[in-house]
Amino acid sequence: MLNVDGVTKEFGGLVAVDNVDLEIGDEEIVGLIGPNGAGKTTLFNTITGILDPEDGAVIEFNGDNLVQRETHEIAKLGVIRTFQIVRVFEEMSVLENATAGALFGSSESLSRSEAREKARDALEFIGLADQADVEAGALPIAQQKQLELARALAADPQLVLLDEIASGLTPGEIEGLTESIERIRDERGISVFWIEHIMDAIMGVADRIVVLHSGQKIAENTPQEIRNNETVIEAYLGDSA
Amino acid sequence: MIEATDIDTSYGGIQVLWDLSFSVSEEEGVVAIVGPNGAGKSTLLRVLSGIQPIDDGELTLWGEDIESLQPSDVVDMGFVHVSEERNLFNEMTVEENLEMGAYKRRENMESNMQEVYDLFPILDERSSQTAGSLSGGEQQMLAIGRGLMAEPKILALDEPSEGLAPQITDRMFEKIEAISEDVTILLIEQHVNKALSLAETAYLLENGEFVAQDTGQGLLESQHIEDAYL
Amino acid sequence: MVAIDTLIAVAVDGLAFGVFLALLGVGITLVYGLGDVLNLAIGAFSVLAVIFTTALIEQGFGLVVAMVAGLLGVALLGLAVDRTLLSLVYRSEGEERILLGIFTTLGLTIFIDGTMTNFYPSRYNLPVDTGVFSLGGVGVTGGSLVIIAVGLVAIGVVFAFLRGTFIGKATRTVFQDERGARLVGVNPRGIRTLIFVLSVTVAGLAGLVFAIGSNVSVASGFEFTVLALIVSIVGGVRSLTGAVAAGVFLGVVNEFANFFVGSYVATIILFGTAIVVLVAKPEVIS
Amino acid sequence: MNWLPGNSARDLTVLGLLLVVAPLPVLGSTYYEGVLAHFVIFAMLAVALNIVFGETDQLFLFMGGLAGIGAYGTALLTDWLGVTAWLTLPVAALFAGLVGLSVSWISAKRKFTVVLISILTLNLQFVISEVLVGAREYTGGSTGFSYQYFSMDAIAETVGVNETLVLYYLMVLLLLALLVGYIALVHSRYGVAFNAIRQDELAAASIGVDVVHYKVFAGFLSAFTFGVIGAFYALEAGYVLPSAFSFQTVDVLVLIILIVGGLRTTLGPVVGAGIIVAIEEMLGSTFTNWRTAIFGALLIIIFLYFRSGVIPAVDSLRSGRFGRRFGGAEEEPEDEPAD
Amino acid sequence: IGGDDGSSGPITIAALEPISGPFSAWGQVHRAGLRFALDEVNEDGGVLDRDLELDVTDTGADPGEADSAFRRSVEQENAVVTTGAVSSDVGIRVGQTAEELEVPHFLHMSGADEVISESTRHVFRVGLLPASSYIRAQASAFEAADYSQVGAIVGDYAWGQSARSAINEFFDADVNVEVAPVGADDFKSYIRQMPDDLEMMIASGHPPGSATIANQLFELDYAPDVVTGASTPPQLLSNVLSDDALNAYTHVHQSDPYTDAFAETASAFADSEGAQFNTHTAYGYMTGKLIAAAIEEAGEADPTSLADTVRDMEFDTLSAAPLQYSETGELDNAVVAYSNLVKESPSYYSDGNYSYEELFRSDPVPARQPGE
Ligand SMILES: Nc1ncnc2c1ncn2[C@@H]1O[C@H](COP(=O)(O)OP(=O)(O)OP(=O)(O)O)[C@@H](O)[C@H]1O
Ligand SMILES: Nc1ncnc2c1ncn2[C@@H]1O[C@H](COP(=O)(O)OP(=O)(O)OP(=O)(O)O)[C@@H](O)[C@H]1O
Ligand SMILES: [Mg+2]
Ligand SMILES: [Mg+2]
Repeated sequence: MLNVDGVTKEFGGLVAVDNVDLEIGDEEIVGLIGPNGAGKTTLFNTITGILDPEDGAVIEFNGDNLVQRETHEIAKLGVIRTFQIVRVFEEMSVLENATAGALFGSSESLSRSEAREKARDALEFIGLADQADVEAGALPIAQQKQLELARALAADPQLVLLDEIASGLTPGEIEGLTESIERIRDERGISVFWIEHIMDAIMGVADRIVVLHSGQKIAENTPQEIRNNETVIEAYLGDSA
Repeated sequence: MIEATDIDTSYGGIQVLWDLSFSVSEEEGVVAIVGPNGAGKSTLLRVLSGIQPIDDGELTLWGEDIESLQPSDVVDMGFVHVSEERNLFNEMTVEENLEMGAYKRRENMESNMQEVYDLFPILDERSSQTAGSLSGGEQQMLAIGRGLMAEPKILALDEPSEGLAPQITDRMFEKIEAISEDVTILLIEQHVNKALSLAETAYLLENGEFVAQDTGQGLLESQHIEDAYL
Repeated sequence: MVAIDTLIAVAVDGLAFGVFLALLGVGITLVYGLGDVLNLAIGAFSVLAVIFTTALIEQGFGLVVAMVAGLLGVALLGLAVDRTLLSLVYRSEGEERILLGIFTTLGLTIFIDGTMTNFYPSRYNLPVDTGVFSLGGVGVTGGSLVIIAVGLVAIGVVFAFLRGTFIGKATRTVFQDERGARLVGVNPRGIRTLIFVLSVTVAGLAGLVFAIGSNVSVASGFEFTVLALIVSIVGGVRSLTGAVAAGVFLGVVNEFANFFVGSYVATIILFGTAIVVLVAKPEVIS
Repeated sequence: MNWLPGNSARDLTVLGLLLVVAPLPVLGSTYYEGVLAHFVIFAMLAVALNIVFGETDQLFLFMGGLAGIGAYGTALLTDWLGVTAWLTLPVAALFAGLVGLSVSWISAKRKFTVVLISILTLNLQFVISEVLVGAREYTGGSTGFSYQYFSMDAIAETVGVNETLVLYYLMVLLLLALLVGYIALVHSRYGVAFNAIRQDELAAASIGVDVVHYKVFAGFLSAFTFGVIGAFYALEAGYVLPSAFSFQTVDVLVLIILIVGGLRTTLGPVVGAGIIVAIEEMLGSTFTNWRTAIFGALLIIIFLYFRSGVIPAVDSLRSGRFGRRFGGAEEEPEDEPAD
Repeated sequence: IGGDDGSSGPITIAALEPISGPFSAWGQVHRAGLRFALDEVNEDGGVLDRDLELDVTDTGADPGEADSAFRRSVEQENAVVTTGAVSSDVGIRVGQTAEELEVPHFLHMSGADEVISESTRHVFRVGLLPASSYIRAQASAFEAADYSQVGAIVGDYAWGQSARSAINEFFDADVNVEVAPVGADDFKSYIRQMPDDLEMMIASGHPPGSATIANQLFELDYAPDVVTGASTPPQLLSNVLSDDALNAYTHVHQSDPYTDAFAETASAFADSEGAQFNTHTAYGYMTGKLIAAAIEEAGEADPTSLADTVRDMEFDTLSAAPLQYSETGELDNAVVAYSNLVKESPSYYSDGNYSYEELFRSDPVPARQPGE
């Protein structure tokens, strides 16, 4: 579904993403890990059109080339992301946040009441339904991150990109979140591309893990293999492997 | 030396801390505060650093009443707070951010900066990049580094591992352990196991009240933690 | 054909006007670039400096004493405004603070204009008799040379303070993250006051140098503010070096345009340059 | 009008009735009829500003200029083409709209902040003013010319009232239409998009909101409206001259009206215009010398203490909530240390 | 429309003064003179046993403001007569309003020719001749000097444009005329277009800028014999002009500060107001007295008969020649005087810092015939 080929992104002299290739198939959860500053968020930004990659990059989604497309067009094609530093619409209620996702995300044009239905459905799915009328800015940060996920789901995506959605959660909460993410794949057939530093969260559910280091892809494999990969241990996991 | 007695605080009329009493002094090693999301942990730190006013109760730092102090005095006295929001100076470079960390302690600025760079080598690489363009984890490192620049006697770290890669997290905890010989570390962490195993003293905060206090190890093995986290 | 002498003389006058613009630009950029207050009353402070100075000269004070005292008066007024109005503005944050700053200073400038017209309805200038100087055979106006000298020294002092001193550097922290500033031990309120007073003093000096070559009335205040805004945009809105460069550049452009194509076109060129710069190089601006 | 949401149908009906009977006490005084028309015109300008600034955070400070384009454009086209002003007005307004559209497009593409847009448009305002003064051959320069277009004497004679009154009722109709349009707009998907963009552009784009499109749309719509109103503004004054379309005469006032009335409220612009026009009237005839100073002082007080606007204040009184701010969210007073 | 209810209450005069804005230096003194004149009249028992009352509005020299203030005063305050225009732009606009409402307006300044047209019946000049007559008087006054290097800077508004046509018409020399915006405060680039051996500079076409023009001429090393001013209040000139400029600058006035009547009024004014009564205060004063006399003469406070009466009156006041009017309201046989300002106090006000030294005065200038 997503095919990334030769993506590079430079900031001045710094090569933040260095000639990365990867692919994400249908109904797949792919983890993206790597040291701080490895270029993970930057890669997300190039995929979603927030940053333009350097020349020669190919980012194809179901046959459409995403390079040079605007962020909102990419969203309409079915690629929706969440942010490392949360970006909910703080002054809207939780339900309105999700409704906005449904109204603008899906390619079909919904009436406002249809959109609201869809939004409720997504909140239900993530477990935020009882907070529907709360102002989004008043939620604790961790819940705001989950609201971003619900908003993304309401937009009817085929692929969601999650950036450190589990950070700040307690171990118990992480468990709930990973369950939801598996259900997103299994029940809704949506693929997930997920950046996370909390190994307990990501290792259990990812079908595959991609590792970035200094902008380059240094490994790609199943979680078990990655855990034992010497290079990855040295560059990233350290003793906690 | 910080002593809080029966303090209350609230945001826009909604009370968050309830009659909290608490004290921490120099050379106490690591003091951990754990608790679920929204319990009021960060709020407690804001109160201690004078950023969040108290509605009621008494709070003294090294014998002086908080009412008579500015946040800048608090830093001068030796209590330094690395906030959860990081509060970096986004348009200043990494190096300038660190320099500003030394606003109240300029004598050893150069060597302190070198120590920070040794702890987080990537900051050295990025030293002339603006803080706002750093990656999430790099920003977290910078926030911690800036706190260290102030030569604290008591250093409050609010979720310092958030966004850090596992290896860096490990390194940071090692550093915490090392400096806790001289500096009291007030530590808030979601990595509960890690935090409690380092802590000499630990508190469990729920809904703005301490529900348990023990040694780190003691709390780790207690039923409370079992209930709250697992 | 225009004589080369005339062109040089025009260039010197342009530079002088440019230094005036640069001072205005520095004044407005200081509070906006370092604070979030776009001080729309900045021009009113320039005019007040001239009026204070003229009033003192009428009382029999010497020119220099009167100028210094005039600036001091403006600084004190700036202090009062900072402690009262701006304290209220600073209670809010972010975008709201920016808007509140705009509106409050707009009200302030209307208030100052409305009040001062009653007492000082005339036009005012400073009696600096400088005549014409010969500069390598070219006659240039002495007033312009005085303006250039005074202005450059003042700008130099401001820069030395901001770049060369720790406190100067620390001013930036407050405006980027106020809470962050407090967490490292900076007292934001003091810094804000310092910068505001500094900015209105610089603006006051701009008024004084302007009044050496021309004259001002209460109504000039708003024009000055607009000029300050233009300079600050062309210079990059938050950059002091930019403001100085832009001021000098626009001053020279304006003087030549004035000379060759007349005032309307010159004014349009002035505003047009600002627009073109805004549209063409936005990355520098924020 | 039952398709209008909530109480707005009732509110508009009440407002309409009030505006219809408003001239009765001053019937026959062309001065006060003029003041009323002036009030309605400024209310409309504030509604237009509410769309572009209130809804999408683009602070247009060349409202005077855009209105001037509408007024002068209509006059010049009418003179050149020799057709009725009713035909040239849409053309002139369209031109104003396109100017607004370009500004919004550039600002959106370049991701300008509020302050940048306001400075950009302020510059444009001065360019327009300068052109109006400088192009004396066409515009009559600073002296201006008398504005005798859209003659309504036919209607006035048939109904048996004076022209000012006819103009007033026409303006009232236009105002009500604008308000209906505004309500419909903010309750459509456009309203949701505006909200999303205002709160977080990047997040909005990432869920599929075409930020540039919506901003440009708002910019065009408002600028077009300013153009239309500009022509009627000139008609009401009976005369055009550049100073009538200057920043100080139009933009300052409209901005104040909107803030005083309440940003992003339907009735705010009308209430704000009422308050400000009334203050001006009172000051104009009582405190001649101190009028400007008092006006300035009032502004400061209003901005600092009533910045949420009258309508939001009344609403929160009704619902028992206090302390709302500009954006309508709960106030979080950043406690300032007393130093 | 408008006017008086015939009661015995005070009679209202609307003063539409530019108390703020580019002409504020004018508005402030005109108003003071006007007010003083009315105080005198009222102390003497008023007119027709009624007091005269002022309804002052600050127009900021804005035509729109002036127009609406005019209407308000007439409709709401029952003003029977109006005065105050200084800027020609304002004069043109209130002139139209005066005709529409049929309530007379007395111009303090507003000398653009277009202010008065053939059909004008309710507008009267007081302090300033129309530009064409004014420049014509100037041309004849300096004819003898036979200057060949003459320059002019005119303001880009109605008065300046009128002045410009008149300069081209009445000056023999080839005058280099530059047009500058009304709000301009720097004229160096215009001055540099002038010949080096400039003998005469006509700054009359740019009232707000005339003093600056004079200063900057000398600053740029020009040394004209004479810089003709516009009708600019002397208190402004004495503040602003440098010493060189003061010597060359001619203050132009239609009030006559050299008469006993002037000195007498000026000392009374000094006693009651503690300020110097000058040539411009006099315009306000003359207007007030003229209006009072006309109401007295008309026997009723009615706008139309007031206008009719003024047209037929000859009124001797502080002006260099008695005020008398043509059918359209142009001054007839007015005399324009030219003085230097000197920095010493006048006999009637010891705290003052300027007085006048007459250079010469024109012959009586016949009324301009509009449309010519
Ligand atoms: N706008 C920018 N200008 C300059 N450098 C940048 C910019 N944005 C990112 N960088 C740099 O690019 C590198 C990659 O950043 P990125 O945010 O992609 O890292 P990341 O892998 O997401 O890290 P983390 O896990 O810490 O979030 C970092 O070193 C960062 O400093
Ligand atoms: N600025 C604020 N305005 C209003 N409410 C706030 C504010 N900051 C925090 N709160 C509320 O106060 C409570 C305590 O928040 P606090 O941030 O102290 O919790 P915490 O224990 O640090 O949680 P976390 O683990 O999520 O960081 C929460 O309910 C939170 O929503
Ligand atoms: Mg990242
Ligand atoms: Mg917290």
